[in-house]
Amino acid sequence: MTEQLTLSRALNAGLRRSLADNDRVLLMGEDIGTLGGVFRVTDGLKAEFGADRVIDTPLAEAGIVGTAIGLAYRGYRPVCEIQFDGFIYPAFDQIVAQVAKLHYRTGGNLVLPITIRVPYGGGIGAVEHHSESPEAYFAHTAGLRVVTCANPQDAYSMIREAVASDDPVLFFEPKRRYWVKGDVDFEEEALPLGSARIVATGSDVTLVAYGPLVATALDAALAAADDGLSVEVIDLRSLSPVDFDTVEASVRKTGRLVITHEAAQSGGIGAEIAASITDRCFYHLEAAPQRVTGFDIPYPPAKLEEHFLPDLDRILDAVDRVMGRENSLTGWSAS
Amino acid sequence: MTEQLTLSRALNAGLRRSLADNDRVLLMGEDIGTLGGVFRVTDGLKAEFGADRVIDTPLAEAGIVGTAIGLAYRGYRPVCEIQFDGFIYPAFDQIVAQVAKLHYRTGGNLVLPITIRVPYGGGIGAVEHHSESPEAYFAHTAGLRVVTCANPQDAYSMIREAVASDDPVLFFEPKRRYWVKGDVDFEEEALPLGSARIVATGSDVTLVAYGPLVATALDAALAAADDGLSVEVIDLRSLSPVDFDTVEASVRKTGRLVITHEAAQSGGIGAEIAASITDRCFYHLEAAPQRVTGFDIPYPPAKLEEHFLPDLDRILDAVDRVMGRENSLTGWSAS
Amino acid sequence: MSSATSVDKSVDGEKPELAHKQFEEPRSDLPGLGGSDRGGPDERGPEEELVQILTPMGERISQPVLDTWVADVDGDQLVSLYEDMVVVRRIDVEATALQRQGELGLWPPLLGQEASQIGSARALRKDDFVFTSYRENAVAYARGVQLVDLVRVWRGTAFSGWNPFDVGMATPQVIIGAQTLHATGYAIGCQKDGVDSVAVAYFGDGATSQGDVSEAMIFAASFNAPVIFFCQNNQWAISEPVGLQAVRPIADRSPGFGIPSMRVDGNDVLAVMAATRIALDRARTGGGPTFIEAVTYRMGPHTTSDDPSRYEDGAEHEEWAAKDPILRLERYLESAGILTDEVRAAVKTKSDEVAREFRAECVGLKNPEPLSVFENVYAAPHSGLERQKRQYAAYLSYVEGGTR
Amino acid sequence: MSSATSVDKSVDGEKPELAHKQFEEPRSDLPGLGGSDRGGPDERGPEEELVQILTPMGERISQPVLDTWVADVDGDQLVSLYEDMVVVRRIDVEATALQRQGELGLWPPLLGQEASQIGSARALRKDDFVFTSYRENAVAYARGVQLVDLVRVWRGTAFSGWNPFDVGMATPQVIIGAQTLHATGYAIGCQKDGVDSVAVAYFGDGATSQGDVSEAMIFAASFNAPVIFFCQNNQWAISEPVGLQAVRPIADRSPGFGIPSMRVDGNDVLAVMAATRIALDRARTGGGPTFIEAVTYRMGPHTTSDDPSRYEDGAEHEEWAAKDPILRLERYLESAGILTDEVRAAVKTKSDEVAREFRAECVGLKNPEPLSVFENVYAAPHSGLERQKRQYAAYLSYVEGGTR
Ligand SMILES: Cc1ncc(C[n+]2csc(CCOP(=O)(O)OP(=O)(O)O)c2C)c(N)n1
Ligand SMILES: Cc1ncc(C[n+]2csc(CCOP(=O)(O)OP(=O)(O)O)c2C)c(N)n1
Ligand SMILES: [Mg+2]
Ligand SMILES: [Mg+2]
Repeated sequence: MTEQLTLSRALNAGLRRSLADNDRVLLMGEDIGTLGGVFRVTDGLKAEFGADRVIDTPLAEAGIVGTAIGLAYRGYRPVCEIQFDGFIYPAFDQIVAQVAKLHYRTGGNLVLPITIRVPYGGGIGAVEHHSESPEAYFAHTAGLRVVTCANPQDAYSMIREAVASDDPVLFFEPKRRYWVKGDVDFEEEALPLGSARIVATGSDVTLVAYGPLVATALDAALAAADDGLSVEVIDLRSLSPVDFDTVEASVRKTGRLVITHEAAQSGGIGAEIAASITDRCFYHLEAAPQRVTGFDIPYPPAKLEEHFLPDLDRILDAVDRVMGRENSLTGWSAS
Repeated sequence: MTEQLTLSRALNAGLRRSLADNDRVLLMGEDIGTLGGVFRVTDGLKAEFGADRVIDTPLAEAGIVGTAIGLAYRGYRPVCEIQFDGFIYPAFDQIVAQVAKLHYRTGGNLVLPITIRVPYGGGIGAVEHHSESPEAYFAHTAGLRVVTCANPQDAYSMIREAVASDDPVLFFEPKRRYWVKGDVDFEEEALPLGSARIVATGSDVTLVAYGPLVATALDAALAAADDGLSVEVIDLRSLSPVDFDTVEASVRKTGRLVITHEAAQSGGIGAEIAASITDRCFYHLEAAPQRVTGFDIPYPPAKLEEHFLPDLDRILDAVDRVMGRENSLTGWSAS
Repeated sequence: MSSATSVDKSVDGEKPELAHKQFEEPRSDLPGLGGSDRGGPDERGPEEELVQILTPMGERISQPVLDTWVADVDGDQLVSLYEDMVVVRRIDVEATALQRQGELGLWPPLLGQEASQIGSARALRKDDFVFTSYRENAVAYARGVQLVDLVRVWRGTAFSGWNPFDVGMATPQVIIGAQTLHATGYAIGCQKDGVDSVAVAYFGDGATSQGDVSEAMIFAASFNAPVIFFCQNNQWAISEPVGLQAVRPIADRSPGFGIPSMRVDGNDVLAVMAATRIALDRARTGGGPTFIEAVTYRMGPHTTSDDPSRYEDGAEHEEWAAKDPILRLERYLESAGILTDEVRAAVKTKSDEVAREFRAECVGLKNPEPLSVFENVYAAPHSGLERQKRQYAAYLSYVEGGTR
Repeated sequence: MSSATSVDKSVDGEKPELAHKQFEEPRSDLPGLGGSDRGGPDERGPEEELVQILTPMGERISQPVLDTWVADVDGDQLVSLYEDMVVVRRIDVEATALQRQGELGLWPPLLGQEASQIGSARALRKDDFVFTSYRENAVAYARGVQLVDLVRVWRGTAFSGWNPFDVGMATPQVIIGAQTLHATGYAIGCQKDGVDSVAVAYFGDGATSQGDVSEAMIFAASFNAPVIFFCQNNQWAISEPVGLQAVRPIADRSPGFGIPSMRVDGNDVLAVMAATRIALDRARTGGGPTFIEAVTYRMGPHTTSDDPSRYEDGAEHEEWAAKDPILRLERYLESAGILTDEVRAAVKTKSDEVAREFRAECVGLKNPEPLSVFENVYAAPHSGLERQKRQYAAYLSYVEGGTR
């Protein structure tokens, strides 16, 4: 059965299904119950499944994740909502020192099927701490899986896979895409959680994006086509593990790689992809991989966010760079 | 005046000098006063400068960093000790959302001359959470400076520069090098905080290391010399900013790059260096940059740490790889 | 009426002797199991035992401990407090309208919390320093923040409306509870500097659940820091009622950390002011930290993005409307013959003027320069960032050059 | 004497009616400023008002509330408790020696805390679940952890000595305070499952400063979770005295969160057991969380790496030596005629055996396989890690192959 849903409603449907399928699944977080979450992702679920399974918690992120760990000890599968990206840091210790390490620490005896949902990214004109992209911190943390969806179908399928995973999953939701609609096939055979997807095929350049920027990348591919360039767009979907086999195969074909994300450039996901693909495809690369990312600055005030966020023009400029065409750096020291 | 000191005593001397030079400098942390710190880095400083300036705090890392921010508002220059690497995460929110961003947030009106000292890294046979290398988290965080010393002279000079910096500095101390002695010239003209140093010149391969692995890298360079290879070793010293000009100049000369660190490979400092140097030196590279790092696993139990930590042999194997010599991956799929 | 607006907003008032008795410890007479209250959950209603001087009906009642602390508050000062409350409510209404009209991205209304904010902030001295959350626009106003500076953050032109050191107030803190540690650190600094300035942390009822707030109390107690923990319990943390954060009155929490507390009617501007003055006096004279729970109500939505109809109970809302902080002061001033037509008119004129100026300056705010995103990340140049800035500058001129 | 060792270690004892009175709330008679204790720092000494049944001299005193909760503890059980305490002290001494001999990397001695740990752990049922810090080796012993499993972590052959689900006890937590949230979550799970199992969090006095511990109390109170917060106040957090973490007795903190507390003599095994049983009964019967402060003393160094002579006061140490938990039980058992020569000999034999076995198994522990570092990072395969494992395996055989 297929239905047109916003990404937010698709997540809602995926969570509903997860709650229905397994009575050990619990949702917990701030304002997720009666209010249904500030983005309404959990709308109606408390009414349907009861306050015992859709739990409004005290206002403390370490508390949410820390008690989720205790619930996992008792065989529960908690799905924690962090209200906004910038509020995950108080839970960092519980995530990085506990959630990520306890399976290892207990010699595999404890499984931690904990999903941590994080609305993330900018582009919604928000105030401070509401537009962050903290995914690289978690992708650098062994023991976690890190995924992000870019469309309603994946939102529905991936949240179910995340909840069903026996490993802890950081589930990043591109908040500026919450209201974008798309078809959702509730019975679709989902791709495995750790896999990327080629969302546009091409032969000149491989363009890697994830989450909020997949749509921008697709727009860029269309615009490049007008310029006679064939751009292959990969929706990464998983940031730990990264599906390097898919990216590698594409770059072996195109010889050129552009990566885009909103997070700061230094030490971002783009660095890992550039480094790993350079290692895997050194003799196939026609140009150095280019990154189009947020700058190494705190996310700026709303009226300046367009000067932080990668957009179509900045992506095309990088495409021009890997193609050896005229670009904003031409004339700059060859670097 | 030059003296032979351990790295730990050199830090002690640098902190003493900083306290003497500026009465707004304060030290704060767990067990740093009467005990002098679990590594004795602050030994004797409470006796010398008083409990008012060398402050034993309650056992709460967020509290330490958060109150340091308030002290910065009043013009103090707090130097916080985090007892071990693995205990920095409870302070992550105060560091990443506050210390890193408040200068930006206040339009530059508030300066945060806060130094956060972190004994880090493995190799001492310690229990869990006592051998971590969390530097990549902070290098990915705009607004922070991240540095690490590798020898007593730098320990002395760099801690003074860090304390004197008007920007917040994460100061990583290679704990397994605390007891290694070296000459310290107390009047040495120090390199600027953001600069790397070439510690061995060479022409075949550039080997980048920092903190605990600089000594290992130098050993590797010596061993390689026996094999007829000339390895240039760079002590990075600063992880934010990275002194890419120095690394670039070296790689333009050698055409080959190996990077080593203890932190997990995915998203580590090595990824950023490989990506940036590939971008800057694409046409000079003879081989893909190689990383020799910790694995993407939680730091293992002490009896297994040798199977996590980069060592001389693993570094030489990577040198063989970039030289196109026989190596552990020869015969593997060319990737 | 100039006297209504010329009162020194940072007057510290007289200092009658602190009735330390109020912090005395009751003892249990139960054998062996601890002398202080080691009890469990509490059955008292949210309003039981509130300290109050002005009833909702505007009667001034006698509260011996507090009275002495506001004995100096004369008619002019009362009018000035009244004016401030009216003006900040007007600003709040105007800002909400500006948000509806697309001029602001967001606004967190303080409707209903005017007495808590004005009563406390007006008790402070210029050299005190305030660390607030995001809802304390009335505190900012009382600290002397310029009108236009109140909206920069919410319009999205800056993260900081003002220079904290100009007004003795940090800019809004969005990370719940984080500022309580900053205030504590600041207070420790005051102590070290040998000055009698005081740091004040404002935060909400929801914030009390964050570990940072407990840690702040621990540091404050250990170092006997001159800090006031001022909690506006407005009964809600977005959609969550205070009962989810605390099963006992919030004011019961700090004593266990060694910090005495007061629980005041947060809609009673005089009680709030008196309690704040008691706490300030303790802090200035080496008495250490104090916790104040100002019991009030968030009469508006959490922010302009919120829809309280999804969770709020209409009857509770009505009940609190009857306890409006401005109304009760108005009634009192009327009965005391202070609120003359002349005063009323002056206050109206003032708030009209403020609203006009506020709106005009808000809509007049220009967007900052693109390259300013790179400013003030660091105090000294950072080579990595400098490179990004150069490249982006080149990009901007390239794009403007029309090549792309 | 087999009866000394055959007593069921998880016996729950009889359940005399809970004297709820002890949690009743004292009220202040101060006008207007709150009914419960809103007082400040406390002047009481660390030992004032400790609940005690056995004095340091081994006299059994009457404590009506507690007595009923240990009325069932007969001579055999007393001997069994005594034996456990002697044995865990022996293990502790042996482990310290093993560390000195290079067989262990580190050891955190529990010397002096035997009564706190044995008294509480022996009150638990098998289906209860314990979340401890790193010093609770006696708790582990009482939970039935195998001797060899006590040292794996400290020898560095594993991060986990045992399977938590085999013994109802999580493996040691090094991040101070973190486990209190895990215990609270576990307790919420018990509640949801409709079982009357209880979660117990052990932590130190220093831990109470961590935000996590306060958050755990908040969650526990809000959800009325069946969890016991068992704080061993051993007066030190490495070199920091408890006074730096808390200016009032630690047991005074939880009531403000809505969690009743007890402050017991942590060197009195019977008082500790009684208090734990009271708390367990509350938890099992829907009464929610309880906080127990067991006041004791860390007689050894923080760990074998520590040098307490740098900070500890010899006189204080002497004072506490006189309150030794084993000595006092020994005196009592002697005076009651229970500690016969036969019993004494049996206990000695047992502890000798344990020590021998402990040492032998410790030194016999083999290092794990190199490639096991890659196991159990994830429950399902992770492509990135699989690749690293393959490459490292290739590297190891390459190196073994002698090519390098
Ligand atoms: C660390 C953190 N978590 C969550 C949020 C999201 N959030 C913003 S306001 C709020 C409720 C705060 O309630 P309270 O402390 O009572 O203050 P009030 O809004 O009532 O003034 C929440 C959960 C946040 N800003 N920071
Ligand atoms: C988050 C964290 N910070 C610091 C440490 C270092 N540390 C280990 S034990 C300890 C003292 C703990 O004292 P307490 O809680 O009283 O327990 P005790 O050692 O006395 O049993 C400290 C500071 C740690 N393990 N974790
Ligand atoms: Mg509130
Ligand atoms: Mg202790």
